[in-house]
Amino acid sequence: MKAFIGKRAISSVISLVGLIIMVFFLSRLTGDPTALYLPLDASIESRELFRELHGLNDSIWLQFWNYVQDIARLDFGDSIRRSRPALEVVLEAFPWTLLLAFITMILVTFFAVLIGSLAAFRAGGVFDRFTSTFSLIGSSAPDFWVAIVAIVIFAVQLRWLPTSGTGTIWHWILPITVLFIRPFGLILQVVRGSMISVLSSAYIKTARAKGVKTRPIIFVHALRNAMLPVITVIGDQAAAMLNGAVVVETIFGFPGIGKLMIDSILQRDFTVILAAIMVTALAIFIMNLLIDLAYTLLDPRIRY
Amino acid sequence: MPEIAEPRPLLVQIYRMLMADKFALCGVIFLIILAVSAIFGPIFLEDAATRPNLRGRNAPPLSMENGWVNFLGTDSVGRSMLARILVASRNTLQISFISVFVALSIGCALGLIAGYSTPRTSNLILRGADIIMSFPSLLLAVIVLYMLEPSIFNLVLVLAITRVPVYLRTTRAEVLEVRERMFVQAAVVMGASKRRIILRHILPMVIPTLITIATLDFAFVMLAESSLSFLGIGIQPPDITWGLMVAQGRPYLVQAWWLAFWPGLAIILTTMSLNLLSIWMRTALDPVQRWRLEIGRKTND
Amino acid sequence: MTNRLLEVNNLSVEFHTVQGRVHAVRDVSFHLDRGETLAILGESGSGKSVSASAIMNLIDTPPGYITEGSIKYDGQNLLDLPRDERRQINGRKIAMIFQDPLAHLNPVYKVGWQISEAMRVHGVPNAKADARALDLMHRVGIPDAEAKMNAYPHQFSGGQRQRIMIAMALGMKPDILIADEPTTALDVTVQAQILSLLEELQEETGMGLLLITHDLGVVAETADRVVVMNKGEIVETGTAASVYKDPQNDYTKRLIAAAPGKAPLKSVPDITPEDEPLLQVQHLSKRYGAVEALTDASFHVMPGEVVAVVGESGSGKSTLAKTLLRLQEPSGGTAMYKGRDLFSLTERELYDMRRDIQMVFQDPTQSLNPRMTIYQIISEAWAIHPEILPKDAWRARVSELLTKVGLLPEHAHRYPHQFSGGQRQRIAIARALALEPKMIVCDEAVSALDVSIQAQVIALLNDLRDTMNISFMFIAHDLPVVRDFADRVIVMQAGRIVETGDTETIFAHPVQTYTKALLAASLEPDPEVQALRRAERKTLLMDIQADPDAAR
Amino acid sequence: MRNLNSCLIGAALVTMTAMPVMAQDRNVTIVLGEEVDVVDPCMSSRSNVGRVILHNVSETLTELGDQGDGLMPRLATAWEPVDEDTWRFTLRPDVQFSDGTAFDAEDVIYSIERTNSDQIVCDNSAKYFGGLEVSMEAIDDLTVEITTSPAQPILPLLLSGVTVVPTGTDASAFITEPVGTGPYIFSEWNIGQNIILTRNDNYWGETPEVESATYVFRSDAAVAAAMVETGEADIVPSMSVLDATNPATDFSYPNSETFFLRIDTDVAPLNDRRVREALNLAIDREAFQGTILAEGVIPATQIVPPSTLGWNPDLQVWPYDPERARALLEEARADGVDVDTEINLIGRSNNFPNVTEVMEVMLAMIQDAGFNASLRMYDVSEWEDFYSKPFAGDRGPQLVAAQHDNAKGDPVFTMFFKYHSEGLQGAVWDDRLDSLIDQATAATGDEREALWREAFRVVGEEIITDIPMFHMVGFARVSARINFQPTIATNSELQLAQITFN
Repeated sequence: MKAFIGKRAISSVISLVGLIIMVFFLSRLTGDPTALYLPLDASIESRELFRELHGLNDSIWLQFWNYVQDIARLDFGDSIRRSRPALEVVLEAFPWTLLLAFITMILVTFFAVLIGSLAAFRAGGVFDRFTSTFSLIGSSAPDFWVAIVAIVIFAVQLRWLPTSGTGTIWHWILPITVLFIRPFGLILQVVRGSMISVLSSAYIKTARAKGVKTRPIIFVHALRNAMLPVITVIGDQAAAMLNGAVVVETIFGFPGIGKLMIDSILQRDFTVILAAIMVTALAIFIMNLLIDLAYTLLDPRIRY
Repeated sequence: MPEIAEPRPLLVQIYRMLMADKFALCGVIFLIILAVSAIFGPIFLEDAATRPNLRGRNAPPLSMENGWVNFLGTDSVGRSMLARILVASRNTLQISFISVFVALSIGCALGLIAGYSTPRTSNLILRGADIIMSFPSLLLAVIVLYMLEPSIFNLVLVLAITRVPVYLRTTRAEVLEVRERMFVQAAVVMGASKRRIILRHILPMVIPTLITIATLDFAFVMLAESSLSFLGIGIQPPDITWGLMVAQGRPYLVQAWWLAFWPGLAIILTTMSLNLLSIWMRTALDPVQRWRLEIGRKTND
Repeated sequence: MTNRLLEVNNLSVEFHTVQGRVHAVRDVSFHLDRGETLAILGESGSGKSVSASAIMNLIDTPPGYITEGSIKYDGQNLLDLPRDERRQINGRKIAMIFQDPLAHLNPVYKVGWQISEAMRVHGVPNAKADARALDLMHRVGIPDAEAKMNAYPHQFSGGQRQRIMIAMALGMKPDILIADEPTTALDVTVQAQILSLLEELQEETGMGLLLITHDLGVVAETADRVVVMNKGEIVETGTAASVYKDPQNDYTKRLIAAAPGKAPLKSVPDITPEDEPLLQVQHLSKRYGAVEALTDASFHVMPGEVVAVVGESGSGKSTLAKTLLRLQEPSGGTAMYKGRDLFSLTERELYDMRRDIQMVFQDPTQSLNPRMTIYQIISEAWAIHPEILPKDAWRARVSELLTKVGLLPEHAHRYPHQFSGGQRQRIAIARALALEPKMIVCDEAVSALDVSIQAQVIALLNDLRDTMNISFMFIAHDLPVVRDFADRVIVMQAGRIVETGDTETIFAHPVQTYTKALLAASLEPDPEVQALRRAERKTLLMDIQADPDAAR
Repeated sequence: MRNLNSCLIGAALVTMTAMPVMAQDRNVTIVLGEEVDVVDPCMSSRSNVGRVILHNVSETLTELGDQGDGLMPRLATAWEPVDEDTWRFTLRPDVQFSDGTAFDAEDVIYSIERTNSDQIVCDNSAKYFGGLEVSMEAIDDLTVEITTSPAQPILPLLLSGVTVVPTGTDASAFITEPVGTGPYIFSEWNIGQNIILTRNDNYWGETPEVESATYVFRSDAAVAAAMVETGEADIVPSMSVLDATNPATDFSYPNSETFFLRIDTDVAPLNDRRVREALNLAIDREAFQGTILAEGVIPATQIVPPSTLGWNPDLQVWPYDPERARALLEEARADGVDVDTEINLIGRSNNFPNVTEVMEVMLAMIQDAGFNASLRMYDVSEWEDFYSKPFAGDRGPQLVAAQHDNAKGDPVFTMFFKYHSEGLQGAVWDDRLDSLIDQATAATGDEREALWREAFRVVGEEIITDIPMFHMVGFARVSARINFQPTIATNSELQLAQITFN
């Protein structure tokens, strides 16, 4: 297991280095941020001063070399826009997204597994068709659209929930609900498919021959086996969410990393972009490790 | 010695199997209508779709008062929603179809290579996929769309690149499984080349799974494109896509819901049609399952 | 309580498929008494397993429906009971074990947990259930049972898994044990052990044993009475001995006739010693990491000769086949074929060699590409080796080959799943023949087939050998089949060749203990003969247990 | 991890502010459209920073009145020119910073130096001191003299944008806890979530009614507007016309922006005056009003609002006359002008609500008049490439849509940047115009006004360098429980002291 983690860490570091090189050079291609930071009528001199101050006049190779040296010292540089350490900016935003993604994925997993299992048990039945259709509709509706409609209904018309923002537990409900829909539809389908094939396997027949009741057959005997393909998808979805629940964070005014990243991209705040990517990539790496760990916990046949 | 008969023509087979699955048939009919409007819509409706009429703006839908063209209402500058949806179907379908197709082709090709070559090559390809997966797709979109132009081609490029890893990983996983199957070994024993094994034996087993993913990806790509428009970096007017229409209609949700509703509905219906079609296709492509569709044929005969 | 445990009367089961109604079981009646062993004998599709499933309420509705009849246990008609009461009978009063215990044990739970669960679901407190599970593990002969309680199914051997299944079934001391092909996938020696374990347990508990099997040998070994089923109907009933000796029904007669291993032993084949061997293998070995799967194997195959390789699972016989066909690379040794070493061929030479040496795999369902038609499967040989046949002749040649293996040319546009197991294996043989090979390696090519089909396929292979002078390397674990077909036999154990000789010598005068044990463990279809052999076997098995080296 | 903690704690304290009900409290919540990610007073010309800091936390020497009452005293009580290039300011006595230190002349000098420091990039520096050499001298504690080179006749006006910080404020980085002399103290900043100001009890002026103000950030205007509707917030200083649906709470105010299309006078066929006139005649400006733009927008004749010095009242709004436009185009064609070259309209996405629709309609109008035209919308940084020099050599005829903001009352920067040959965003190269601008920049009084007026005539009538469209309006939503009148200043500041409760 240790050797496995080591091997995974090495391959992740390779990916991360590749990622940094790509992001560094590609983001430099998106243009000079000077114009974005100074008023439109700023003079040529003050533009020059700005470039000098942020090292934008150096050759791109020198910039890269400086950056690599800084990174080696774990110094991600200062945000151009905020004049504060980029890492600090990122670490302020990241916990929000982490928590948002975590809660959402817990709920998604729970409901998708529950409903998907029940749908699979009576595959082709009314409940199955109903959930399939609705999950498909839900997951093909644009999320910003759903978000606004939800606000109009639940916050403005019914006044049950606050429109947006942070502060209380009520503020989390709408964003989580909107984020919930798409991964739920997807994971539901995977659970259903996986469950259908597991329920037809031989050991389920054994359990029935033993006299095991229906509920434990589904949730004890079948589910653990059916979870293997499911957790892969859960991992992918959680990773996608960590990389940015941009739309939801934007609409609900959530100070998460997705919004930070899109803002930084639009503002060409390179240091923040790079720091954010490093942090999320690290988080995704850890999450993938956890997924692998979950595999070994679920299935004793898998050993690393 | 009795001669072996020629098999039935492919198109006839497809037609009969489609008739057996009414859900899939509905999906196909919808998609055909869509394809026709994508091809001919812009020719006939370009004007109605782009000509503003500020005096007839935000006309409500489901009324024939403003002529059949405006049956679905008009948008914020008085253009027919119906015409716009039909005209936009060309760009939308073009973007999603090409993106998905390109992603599928590249991902599948790389996945086959990764699954059937040396661990070294395989690792290299997988690391590349990792990079793409942890590369925020928005950043990629911004880079490509700024560096180059925010054109349809570049949008396709972005959407395709971000979807490649999905196909790559699926294909590779399937290849690893299929290559151990007995019939592949049987082909090796007969002296089949790697190329033949990959193309004739492994690929046909992988394709149905990929097609299922692809149909779902269609929706994903349409929505991603919409989100890019929402964030202001997607397709730019005067080009129109459903995604852009939804994004543009969003501020009017309260006063004129139809601006965002119809294009959203178009996306949902297309997704569902494709989904039904993919379920049908999975069955039709699998000789073991195909009888389910051929039975219907017998009762019809 | 009377002696009668179970009474099945006029049972009929239908399956509603899209193709219409299929009568899987029609008007079947039988009964089982306390302490009795009843065998239901039949081939695949005979309805024997469906009957058992009906007793256990394991038929999925839809598509399956019990249309008629009654299943009486303890005076009650099970079919009239509410679902939950029915469930409570399962495992407590009537238990069942299955073929392929690996698939029937839940792979992600510890075996101890699975055994005790069978009691917990019927209200036994946890601690008591765990204690009894441990006892049962001991009883069924799992060594180091305390530790093995916490092991998972994949960590056991096939025989041990079946023992665990049995332990699980016996938890509540059921009145009836239904065993559905309990030994089919097991090695012969393990099969013998499992069957005697069942017998012992039956004596201990007095339960009724309902044994479902396709194997006349198993019937001969264990059954008091036998019910023969064919196409969903019972065709014959009687004591095991009387049915074998004096079958009334045609189907039963055919079945008994098809049982292998009854023909007189072949005399020494008429191969002149001065002939050059077709294949000369020397010091072949194959390691997987630290495991030596094949050690220093040397043998030869003459043109037109049938060489059988026998051994139990793990003996290295499949490794031998795969290595010879270059599906994996050897760790050492040579294999001279036509003056060339098979293991040092260039790509191009290997390609040419593929024409000459072909293989027929164990499971035709797996070895035929399900997405290709029969025509495509067979003609692929010529697509790969275009020099054999011009494209315009493919059609004619495919119909010729299909006819040769006993199929119809109009089948060419069907897919593999539309054929039965035996037909699929014929297709696989036709595919091998398409390349006009000099030698065919059959890896357990008939093991998965029903007895009557097995006989037909063997007959086909015999015919090919005679008419086309093809050599066969025939890998099998089933000794009676080998006895009928092979010229020479190679016995393998733990990666080594332990004995070689012509068929007559090996069967009549085995030298090695291992060979003797193998022969002793194989079951005879004749109950009387089998009864004699049983005594013989017991002494031998004791010998082997005393000498662990010989028993690996 | 501070944030994680705070949101967890927040989650725990469900009942605290679950459903904000504003009863008799004197607190207000203000929704800003973009996250305030810096709070340094020297960044206060950024509108969102200004709405928090300017005149609430930090004050300036002078203040531009929003009711047309000119420049008013704030931290300076009086100012006068000493000579051609030097101004003397008399400072308000008995003023304290919120950290307790007294305000004096050194603080003013320090603040201006800090603003111009090359260690930090202050927006205010580039905006107000670009191209100026500044030297300062404290005559006594409450008197300061500022000398500029070249002379800056409108220096007191410029200083209305320069915030004063205490001496010793970190000059090498943006500060995160600004200290000022204003009526409010910067008391809390939960990054990404909110900023809280509380009333400064030691303020030198009148004590305002509002006790504390919470600023939150919502980039979605519809959500922001909904927050006032549900009582979660009190003021949305800037929102979309689309969401301004309730006349009781939604007020429009001139936001000092002027929307126009700049014509590139250097490239054929736009180098022909008739073509430029035809473009102006092709636009039906009335059609926009009250449809996709607000009712209150004012058709523009020049790119500064009428309150600006030198605004030319003689210029007329171009009439909608497609016939005449077509005729002019034909005339030009007859003279050999290549009028069929495709003209590119270049818009900036998200410039203002509905900009896309406006551009699409304008495109259709221009096409109707017989032009061959196309439209492209670009993100701001890319749009900048078209808007600012250096221009691409092979750019083709372009109409670049832009908004221009001049609330300062003097067009000096406008004229130089937009119309001077050397101006960064100028697409007109005319010697006479250049010299007019140079003269006006140096002039004062009536002469200055007359010269600017002439320059606007040249630009708008003689050369026709733009398609002036509208003086725009912004919308603010104000909760019924408070009294706040948005004005042109609301675009850059939001003085809490002006808020009263109903």
